[in-house]
Amino acid sequence: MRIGVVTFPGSLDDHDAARAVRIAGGEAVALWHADADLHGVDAVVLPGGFSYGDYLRCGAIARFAPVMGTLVDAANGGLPVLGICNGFQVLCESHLLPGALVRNDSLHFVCRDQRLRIESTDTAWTSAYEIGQEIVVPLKNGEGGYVADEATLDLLEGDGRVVARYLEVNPNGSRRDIAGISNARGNVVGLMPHPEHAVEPLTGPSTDGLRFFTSILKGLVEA
Amino acid sequence: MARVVIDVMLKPEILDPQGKAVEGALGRLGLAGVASVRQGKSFALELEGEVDDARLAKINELAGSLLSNPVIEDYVIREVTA
Amino acid sequence: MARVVIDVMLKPEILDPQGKAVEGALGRLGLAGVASVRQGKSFALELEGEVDDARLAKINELAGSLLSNPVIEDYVIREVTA
Amino acid sequence: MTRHIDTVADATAYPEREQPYTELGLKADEYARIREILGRRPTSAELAMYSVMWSEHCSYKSSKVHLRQFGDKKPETDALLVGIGENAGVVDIGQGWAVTFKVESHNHPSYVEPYQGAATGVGGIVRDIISMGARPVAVMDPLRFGAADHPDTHRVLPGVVAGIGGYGNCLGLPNIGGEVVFDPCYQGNPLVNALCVGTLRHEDIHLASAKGVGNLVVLYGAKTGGDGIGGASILASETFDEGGPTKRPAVQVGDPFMEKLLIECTLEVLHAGLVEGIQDLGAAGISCATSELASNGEGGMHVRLDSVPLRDATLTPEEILMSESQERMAAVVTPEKIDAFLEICRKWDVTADVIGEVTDTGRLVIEWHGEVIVDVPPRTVAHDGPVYHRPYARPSWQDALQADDPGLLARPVTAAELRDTVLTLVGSPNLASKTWVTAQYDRYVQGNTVLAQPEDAGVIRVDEESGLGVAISTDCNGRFAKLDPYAGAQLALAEAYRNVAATGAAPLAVTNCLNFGSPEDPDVMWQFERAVTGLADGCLELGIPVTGGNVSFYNQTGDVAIHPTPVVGVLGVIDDVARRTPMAFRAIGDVVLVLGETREELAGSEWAHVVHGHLGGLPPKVDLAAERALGEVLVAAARGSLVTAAHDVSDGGIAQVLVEMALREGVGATVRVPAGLDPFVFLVGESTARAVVTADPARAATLEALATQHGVPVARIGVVTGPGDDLQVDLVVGDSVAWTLAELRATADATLPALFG
Ligand SMILES: Nc1ncnc2c1ncn2[C@@H]1O[C@H](COP(=O)(O)OP(=O)(O)O)[C@@H](O)[C@H]1O
Ligand SMILES: [Mg+2]
Repeated sequence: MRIGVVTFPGSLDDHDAARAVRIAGGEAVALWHADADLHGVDAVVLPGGFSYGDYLRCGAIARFAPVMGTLVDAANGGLPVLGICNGFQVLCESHLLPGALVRNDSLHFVCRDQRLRIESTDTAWTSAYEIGQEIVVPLKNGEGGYVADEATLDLLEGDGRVVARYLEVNPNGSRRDIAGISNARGNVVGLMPHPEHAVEPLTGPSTDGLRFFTSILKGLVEA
Repeated sequence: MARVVIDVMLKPEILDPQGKAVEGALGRLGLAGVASVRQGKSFALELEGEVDDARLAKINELAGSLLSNPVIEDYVIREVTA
Repeated sequence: MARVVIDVMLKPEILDPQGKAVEGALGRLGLAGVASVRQGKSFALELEGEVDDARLAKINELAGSLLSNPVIEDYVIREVTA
Repeated sequence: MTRHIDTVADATAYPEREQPYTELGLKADEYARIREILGRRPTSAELAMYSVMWSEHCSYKSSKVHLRQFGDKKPETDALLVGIGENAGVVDIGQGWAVTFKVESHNHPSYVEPYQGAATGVGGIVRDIISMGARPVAVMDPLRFGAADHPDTHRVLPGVVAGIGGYGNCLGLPNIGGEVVFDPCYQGNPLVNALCVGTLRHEDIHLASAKGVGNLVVLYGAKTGGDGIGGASILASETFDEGGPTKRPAVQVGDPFMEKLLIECTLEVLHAGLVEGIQDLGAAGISCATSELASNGEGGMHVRLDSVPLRDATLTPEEILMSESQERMAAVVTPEKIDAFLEICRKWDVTADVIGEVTDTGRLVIEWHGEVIVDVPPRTVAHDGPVYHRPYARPSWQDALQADDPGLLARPVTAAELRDTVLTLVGSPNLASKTWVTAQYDRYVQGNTVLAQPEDAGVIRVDEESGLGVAISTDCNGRFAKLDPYAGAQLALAEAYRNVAATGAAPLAVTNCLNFGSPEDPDVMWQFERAVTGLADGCLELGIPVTGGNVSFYNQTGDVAIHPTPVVGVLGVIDDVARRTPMAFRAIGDVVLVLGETREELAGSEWAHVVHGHLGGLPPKVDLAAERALGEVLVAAARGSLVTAAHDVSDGGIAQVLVEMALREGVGATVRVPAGLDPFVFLVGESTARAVVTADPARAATLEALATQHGVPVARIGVVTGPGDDLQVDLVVGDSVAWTLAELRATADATLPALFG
């Protein structure tokens, strides 16, 4: 299974995402922002980082990269896409996911080991978890507060599209403690915390993040 | 050289933690009676040539897509000077 | 309710990486002839009561210390409305 | 209006024009020497170059004579691939891998504009690392501020922390450690030091030299603006007809996104084999880069300064030469490879321009629109600057300070008082949890962080296959250095060494950042000389060479200097990071042991500082042989899996160590004070060469045998009880103190958030 990992200027966690794909048993394929071709990958990860320095708004400039034009069409056609942190911001800016991510309510960048509850296993990226499973993965963001209007939030809740929720501490002021959401079809998932930093016991607080990557590989094999 | 200034503000219903922080600080530093503070962004563009209707339309389009995120922000073009 | 709007901009000689990033993006998205973009901040204050001279002096003081860092930024009070 | 450019021809034709050398910081004899070197007066562009390159900051004119000791007393070692004198030293860590690391100060800019000052400090040190051909893999930030509750600290600290985080996080460099120290002596002079470490294969080492006549000099990265060139405006005002200095910012603004592109672009051109020599642009900008490259290479260079891309078209040539605009690099490239080089720059959207070529004329010649404005022997600019033998003498107050022993200070007597004293220390700003700071730093990015703050040292995996890794710690106790600068420098070294060993890594090399007051004050110069000598002697005794460093003078307000603060960074190697030793109590039933000897040593301690505001006496005894033996035990124990946790003893003593080991994972312990030791001295004394470790009961005897074999005193002092249990200390039979982990955590966690929000 070939999982593409996009590098934008300023992407930082692209190598980590590729490593997580490999540890899960997949083949990581590097995709370049300026190349509109997805090179036949079976799924795509938009990694964390500060694309274009995040100078305007996180993800605002990356959204217009050539690769995104192709990716938006492919995602609308069902291609599995996982956006982590900056990748989540790019997905919202691209309108593949509703809502937006705003400055943390603390006004500080925050890096912490975050407890989450998996709220939906009906997505391409969470099928290997159990509903209600609690996991600990790193979280690191300056603009990670998830906002959307009440109707959108109700819709997300009602349709089971809240994928993960913060437990114990809401680190950034996200509405309804939302840490991740999916599109209606479940192929596109955006997540503020970083599962790719929790795939090896030596370098992460746990290996709880690995199942995001085994989920997609299992799903692709079964499909 | 033409000049265009665009202001971008968070929509009123979106929480503005930076504005809130400034509000608190202004009060502590002795400015009484501050009811609210909202922090916004502005973009001052220097453009070669004229800003005709077509160009203004393009600027409006980009102000509403690139410079602001309509989900959370509003924009106004505050100034257009030749 | 009075309203005061303060604009804060980086001094012209100071590097503005944010403005530069926007400049590049505007060009790529089809707005030709952009010579430069500077990004600034604005603060819209809602104040109870009147803005008399004493209060305006205080606002000026805080605009030049809290809201901006005079080493790298300039500010202007763009609007004062009763 | 057009401005008259002062050319070499003018300098010859009008030899007696007055020049503002004093305003530029040059002494009359220095100016005279420049005239002698050139055989004429310098042009204003030449004067600009000499003045910045001969400044204290760039020339080390006051420190050079003392820093030589690091070379003269260098221990025998095979590990040093590149030594002092390059942008950063390079150390062999085995398996074909090397690391380069260095610490630098950005103290003064960070006081003026905390966010940008700190941010550009990180940016500068990172460029030193990439210019060696290494990929930066981590940063650290030793910081010192005035009193924690002083209003100005409230201005400076949050900005500095946000700036370090803002820049480092955006670059994708994990922050794996540092220091946060408060002391009123730093009130007007906060210290912002930044360390970066990079990794490379042996064959990828690159040096700053312009080799190969006809090769091209490329400037790439950000455009040049008017940043940090206060001095140049003086020149401009002297030569401008309308008079009045132009206002230029002394503050530089960083663009971490540009720096990230610069890292990727630089590593790509290096790995593609397109570069003959490379140099970062930091202090003194183009003046430094061109003169150093030329001086280290064929000896000559021809530069067309008008080819430098500008952010501000009104800059004068003097200003361009002096500009400290960030995020710029210079490379020497052969004509055959220039297209490939520029192509990679385009890929990364990095501006790149050929500004000159290498010559063998022995002259650095710089043209401005066809006129020669600089024609100098580059060595005289870059390397043969002035050297001062500044007077130094033991301060008149030093004896009185050392005589003021803390022996008479009131100590806690009852168990209840001792309990309170420990809580007071746990919540004091220097010992309290630094999470408020470190949570603003990304410690996970790159996925190779094995240990990070609050562990003793940061540990980074270098090779994913073999598990080869490095550990780094930076330390300095300025109070100790004030009491005795020679011992203080060695104590800083010993502490960093011990921290690295505690994680299981074998110490290998040293960097330093020497923060002092004014070198023109003989008291300060004495402190400096003593500290350098102490550090050089200490490194020789420990067998680890100094690979580079930085000097920051003039950290003083009026006549009052900061405590001498020689920050020392030690780097160690660990063959397999899976064997690293973390600091947390973990397994129920593990034996708690203390390694090393406890003496009554309270001078300069955190207790004397916090409880009595006292500083006097002699610092703890330095025993580098004991440090070395302890280090060997800790490293062997990690390799042999004999310890389950280790934590070095320093500020706050053993009480603080036990608290930190318990709070790390929320696991308690019961400990008793060894017979014959005063409980207070045992708990808060700061004797060196000690560590607390835990061991599986089945392996504790082996560990004890190992320690004894190395001559390291070892004592069993207790047992790990379990998650959520108290931390209990039995003082004497029948009398104990206990703290719940909840109260310890609340006390430790509350302090910084309460101060900084
Ligand atoms: N305290 C010190 N100890 C050892 N070497 C030092 C010290 N201070 C400076 N050096 C060395 O002197 C050289 C020049 O230092 P510096 O000007 O900081 O380098 P750069 O030009 O790369 O910024 C470097 O090799 C540096 O490591
Ligand atoms: Mg350098």
